[in-house]
Amino acid sequence: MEDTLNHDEPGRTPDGAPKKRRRPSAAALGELAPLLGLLLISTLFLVLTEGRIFGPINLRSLTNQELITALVAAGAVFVFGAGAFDMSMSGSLCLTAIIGAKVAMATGSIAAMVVACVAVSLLIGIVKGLLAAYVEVPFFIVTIVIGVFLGALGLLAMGKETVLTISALPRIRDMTPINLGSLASVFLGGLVLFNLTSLGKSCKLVGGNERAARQSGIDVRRTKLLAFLVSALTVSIAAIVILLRTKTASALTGGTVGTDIMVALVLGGMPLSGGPRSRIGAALVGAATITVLNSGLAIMGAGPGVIQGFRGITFIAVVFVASLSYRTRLLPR
Amino acid sequence: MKKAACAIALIATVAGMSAFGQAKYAADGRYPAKTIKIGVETFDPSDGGYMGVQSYLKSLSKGIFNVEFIFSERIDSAEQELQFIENCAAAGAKGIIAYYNVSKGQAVAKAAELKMFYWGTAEEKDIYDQYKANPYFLGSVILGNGDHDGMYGVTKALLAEGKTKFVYANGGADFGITMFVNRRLGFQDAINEAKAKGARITATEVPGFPNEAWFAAQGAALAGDIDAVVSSFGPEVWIQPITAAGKARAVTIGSFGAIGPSTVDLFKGMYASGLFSAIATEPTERFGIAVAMIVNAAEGNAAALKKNGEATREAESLWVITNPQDLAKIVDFELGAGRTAYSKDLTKLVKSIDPSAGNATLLDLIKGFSLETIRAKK
Amino acid sequence: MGSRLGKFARCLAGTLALPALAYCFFAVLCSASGKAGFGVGSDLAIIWRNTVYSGLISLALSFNLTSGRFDFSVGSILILSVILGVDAALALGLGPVPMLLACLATGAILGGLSGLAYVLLRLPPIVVSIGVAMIYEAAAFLMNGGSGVSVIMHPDLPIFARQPTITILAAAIVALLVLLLNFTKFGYNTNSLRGGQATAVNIGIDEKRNALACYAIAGLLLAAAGVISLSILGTMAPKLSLGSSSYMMNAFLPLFLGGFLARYSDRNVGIIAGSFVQACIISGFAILGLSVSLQSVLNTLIVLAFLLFTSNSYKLEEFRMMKAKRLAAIAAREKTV
Amino acid sequence: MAGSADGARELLFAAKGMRKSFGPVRALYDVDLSIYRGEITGLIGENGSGKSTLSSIIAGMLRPDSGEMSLLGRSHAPATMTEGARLGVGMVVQEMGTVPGIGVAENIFLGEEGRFRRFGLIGRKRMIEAAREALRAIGSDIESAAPIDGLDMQDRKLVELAKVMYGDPSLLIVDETTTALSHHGREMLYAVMRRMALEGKAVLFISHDLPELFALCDTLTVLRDGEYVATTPKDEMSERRIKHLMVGRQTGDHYYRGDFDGRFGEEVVLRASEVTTGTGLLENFSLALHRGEILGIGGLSHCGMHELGRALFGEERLMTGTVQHVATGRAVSSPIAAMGLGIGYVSKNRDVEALVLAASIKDNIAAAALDRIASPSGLIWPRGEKAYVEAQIKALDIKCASMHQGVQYLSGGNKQKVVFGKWIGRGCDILVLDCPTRGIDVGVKAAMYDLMYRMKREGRSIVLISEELTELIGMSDRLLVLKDGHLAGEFPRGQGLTETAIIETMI
Repeated sequence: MEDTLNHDEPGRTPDGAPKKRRRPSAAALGELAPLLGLLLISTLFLVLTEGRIFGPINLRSLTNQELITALVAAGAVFVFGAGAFDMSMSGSLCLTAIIGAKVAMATGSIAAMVVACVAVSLLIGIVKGLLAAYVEVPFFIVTIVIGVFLGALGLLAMGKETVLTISALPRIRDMTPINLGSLASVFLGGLVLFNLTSLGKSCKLVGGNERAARQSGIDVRRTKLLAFLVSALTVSIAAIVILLRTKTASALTGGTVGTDIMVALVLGGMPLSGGPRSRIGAALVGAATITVLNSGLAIMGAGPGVIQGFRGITFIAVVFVASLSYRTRLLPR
Repeated sequence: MKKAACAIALIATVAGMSAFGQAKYAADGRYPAKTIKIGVETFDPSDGGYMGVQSYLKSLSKGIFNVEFIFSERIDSAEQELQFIENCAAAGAKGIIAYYNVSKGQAVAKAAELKMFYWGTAEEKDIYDQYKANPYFLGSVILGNGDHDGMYGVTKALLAEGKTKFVYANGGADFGITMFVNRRLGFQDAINEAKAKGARITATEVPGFPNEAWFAAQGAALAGDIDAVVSSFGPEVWIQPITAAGKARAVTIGSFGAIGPSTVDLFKGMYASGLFSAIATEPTERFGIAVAMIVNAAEGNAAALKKNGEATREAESLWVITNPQDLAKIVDFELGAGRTAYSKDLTKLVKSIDPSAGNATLLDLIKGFSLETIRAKK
Repeated sequence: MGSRLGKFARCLAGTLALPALAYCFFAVLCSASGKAGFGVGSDLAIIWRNTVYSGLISLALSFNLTSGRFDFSVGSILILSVILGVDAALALGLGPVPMLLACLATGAILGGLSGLAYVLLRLPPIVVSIGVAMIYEAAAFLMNGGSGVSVIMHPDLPIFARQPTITILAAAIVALLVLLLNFTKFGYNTNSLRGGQATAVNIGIDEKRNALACYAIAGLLLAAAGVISLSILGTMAPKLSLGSSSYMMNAFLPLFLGGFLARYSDRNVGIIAGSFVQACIISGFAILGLSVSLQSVLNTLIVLAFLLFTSNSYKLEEFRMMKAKRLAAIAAREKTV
Repeated sequence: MAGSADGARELLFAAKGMRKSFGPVRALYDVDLSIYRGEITGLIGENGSGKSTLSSIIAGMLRPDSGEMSLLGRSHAPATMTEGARLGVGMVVQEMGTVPGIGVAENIFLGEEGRFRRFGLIGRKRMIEAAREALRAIGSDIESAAPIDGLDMQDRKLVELAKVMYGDPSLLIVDETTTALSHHGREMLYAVMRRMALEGKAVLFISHDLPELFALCDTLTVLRDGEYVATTPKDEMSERRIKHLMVGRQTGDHYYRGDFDGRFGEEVVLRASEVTTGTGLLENFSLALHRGEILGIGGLSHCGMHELGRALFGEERLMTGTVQHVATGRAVSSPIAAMGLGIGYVSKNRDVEALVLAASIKDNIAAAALDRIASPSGLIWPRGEKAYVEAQIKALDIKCASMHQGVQYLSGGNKQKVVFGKWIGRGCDILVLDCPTRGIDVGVKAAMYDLMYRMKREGRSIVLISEELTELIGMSDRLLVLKDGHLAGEFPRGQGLTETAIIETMI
């Protein structure tokens, strides 16, 4: 039985999926589906909101709204790309913002706030990275639990305060330079780091097949740890932007960013199991799609229930199209 | 100097708009002819009190004002609040009614920047002082410190009934939500006042919102020797447990609550079964005033209602209902014939409809929904 | 007969050891810190009520999570099935038990639909369930204009939180599950699909039908938990923005404890025992008066510690085996030299 | 042994003109096979001779390209193994076929639990009882109520045998199962096979172990390179004759090295001393690899040679002993350390351990050289990466649409070239190859052998682990044979070296 069965010729691929030559159109559809999704939704709401969604006022606010999800999602591409599943982004962002706000209120200096945000976020990133890389544990469930843990720590850090307002910071008249600056720097940095450095390539390979990556001389543990540090960096940038823009932090900061980035990455066409098909662009396209969707629905004034129902249906539709190119015989787990 | 110059310029443009301000009604008799969009911001769309406001505003938009509301989804963080305001601007809204505010002055500044009239958060003195001159800040009708006074009034009513052993459901106080922290302060002030007068009062807290831990805390509290429950987020989740614990007569409930179609017969039933002592409820009519003020401001006549050019900051106390009679009167005012009459009066605030509209009209309307006025009605 | 009795006694002891330990630990801790009332009289009733409530949610999770399928729509099914079921019951003037059956049927249908979406779209369960949760939450909110459902005016309906009905309900459901998992083809298929998905499918086991059944059973269990919550509070309010996923938070510890205790009896009984442990922890914290944030910090640490223990316990065995091999090799070397 | 006295042998199963090929590789070509009632028919042949393909077709695991089969007089073409079993053909294979996480009884009745249903409920007790019976039937005392995970490899194989026997097959196929069994287990299997014959049924027995075959089989059929060679009756069976039939290589295709000059450098480049691995049977094993040497390692598949390969690359946890890179004196402790010392490794199960299937050819080849192709600034510019990969594609003549094509869509041969490209690109001077040419078409095999020879002449060293004796004899300067984790024999390269001599030590 030894040689014939292990043939890789036409017949069975290792995971039992019937291997059919992938028609180029299916591959192309898979790659372009996210952009198609974004285009579709943009035109849909262009019509429904009689062009108001892309009017001068709203265009700038669209970038504001997309920013936080895009920043955190960009860092998450490294973590999900390396095959680790992180559901604790809300908790991480919340704790980072609270500590940053406390430091800003105590010292009144933006520099101190920035340092505090980066330090706390990197610390959280290291803890998660070590757990993912060195400890044998169902990491998926652990991140949910860690998310709750970090949120609770944030609450404890708040103490009696309910909302921290940083009056010391000067009111920044126009946030756009900061928004665009941070968005551009994170994405350019992300593109270079993910596509042109050994870290990025290692993330994709580890996500694709961890054993094969280890046998190609890639330090799997170091890759996972670094992926979490990059993600922590973008979380700290997001926290800083939030504090600069709103001057407030509370136990509810970062509210739904945990699920928003997952929705964004999936709408951006990135498989949540990671691997070579991970793209930094998925974070940008996905965040844009979800923002246009939310903004469009809000502008139509459809009321909270209808908005969320519509978002659920659109989400499943776009995800189905994005994953058309990857069908397995066994139900995915 | 710079501030004053830009204020004058704004008033000029706004005044210019009102040059042709004679009253124009839409086909169906609602005012004004062109639909005005108003954004309504809340922290939790399924909150009982907010749903009462929502149904009141919808009734206004059917009969009286040609307005369309953009109701927000759940808003946790300052980020989401600013995003909602930006979306309303994009939708062409003329005004924002803030049922909830987390980013304090940022929200007012953002609305003004996007040329929308902001109604709300005047109770926070520092924000009010900072923006009272801004033409886009309409201020608000404040219920004093509504949250604090509501719980304070309810606890006082229970103390007056001789209650001494309290359980307090603090809702979101431990989660740092300002509204619930103020409500807890109101409760504690009333209790401490009674203790200062020598009364022996015990008070245990049930933290958070219903989940397994809450069931345990509620059960432990109800098992103890208690005679009163004060809830900061609605009485519904206490009625069944108290009856189940066999303490229907012994323990009475004081709570925040919303007078609405789905809760009226519930409250009447509770009074009948001796379960209820006091309900603190925020009159939804102040949001009717808000709609009228925004419609008026959208036509450039905001200044007419202002006292020496400053945004409105009038206080009126919220309703603390302590007996079935008051409840019946309030219900008639809130839901029955009283509502249609009051809604009609609101149009007096719109200068184009009633040229004599002024600060006095505003004060009369505010007085119009005070508990004393309602009680005085037959 | 002797050995079977002995075996039964050993299994019983194994299952009850951990719960008894947790109960005594908190009883001692509470009385030591001067807070009376833990685990006696009404507090015991509360502990048992929470045990059944969290246990049912954990049982629902166990049918999918153990086969690698994470389900976000757990909370939203719980809420929507009760709202729809009770609305129907009130409209038709049904009694408590028909209401319960209406809710259970609705829950099974909603769970089945969620499973159908997973099977037809063939997407990873976590992704599909986010979409399904959003839709179910929105539907629950849009029913009755967002005010959810209330049975306060119908005191005859919410009878499922008090003794003996809660115990009967729990016993019936656990018995049904034990039966399903250990004595039906569905049960055997579920276990074989979990362990060897490829081998089982090759043998001809229909994975799609099995997945659908798991989702439907999970939906039914969630509806049962929902009815208990309704019976405790008298109302069921909708939640939005995936707020319903908070219902899952207390289900992980019972699930993992259940997996650990399954060796003494069966996974379902193990989960109920695990849920009793958690209920003791929750009541203990409540009586000790810990703040909400401190409680969630401690709860998460307990779950993390247990996860670390279970997923690394095989290493001890492996270490022992390796050591034996090393000694054998060295011994072999001495012999040849 | 129960051939009826008067020679009237009744035909139970017949196969005529069986053909099967996997892409360019021809596995079966016009093979006929007849199996008679009451007889144990032996089947033997080298790796790649097609014996497993034939047995899989009969059992229903594979579909033939062409050819007719008949069983018990009826035409036989099972689509799946379940259908094959229903038609009366049971098969026990080498790989693990049991499902973890459930019990022994559940494994035996996997998919057929309905058999024990009484008024809707499946009686577990009755199933356990029936399972105990099935196990008794094959002479095993394994506890049928126990969980399967508690059993070692051997007992799990016996559970599989019990499952097949419970189906009461009229034809039992045993495909190299004995290698997974210890002596006690084998005795049980032999007893079952003998009883099948006594009961007038039949057994098709595939094995490498000649003494075993001689003891049990009534006839022994030999296959070579997918073609039928001969069938020898019991009395004519001798090792010499069978081995000759197995090997009788026409002198035609000698795509191995032409020379017989087995010399290599004096300097030792890699040394393993007293190595015992965590998994597998390898114990206290030592070897020295010299510069410019092709060191062949042969043996049956469970002899520990695969664990040795991983140990030499630092991917196997060592219980005792060390693997040392002699020139630097450093220990080969991990794949990263090994690669730093210029060691490359081609794993046996290529799609699981050597390639990231979802990634492109470029990503896979560049994966092993991320440090090499990075510019001084640490960035990997596409230009440099493409040039590096292009060189490998050209050097190894990888047939592909473009370097961005996904590896999963390449043929087996081209995939193996990509794996080689990973290590050749890095310029490794020590290469550990584990069954590098398995399941690869002849053309690519020739290119691989040519490459190995060229590397030897360039002074690089190669460890060639293989289950194909002809390949080992054809390519290695020195050949070590392993048996049950220990060295069983050493053969220098030489004209006179024949497979028969090697098989002697291997089995």
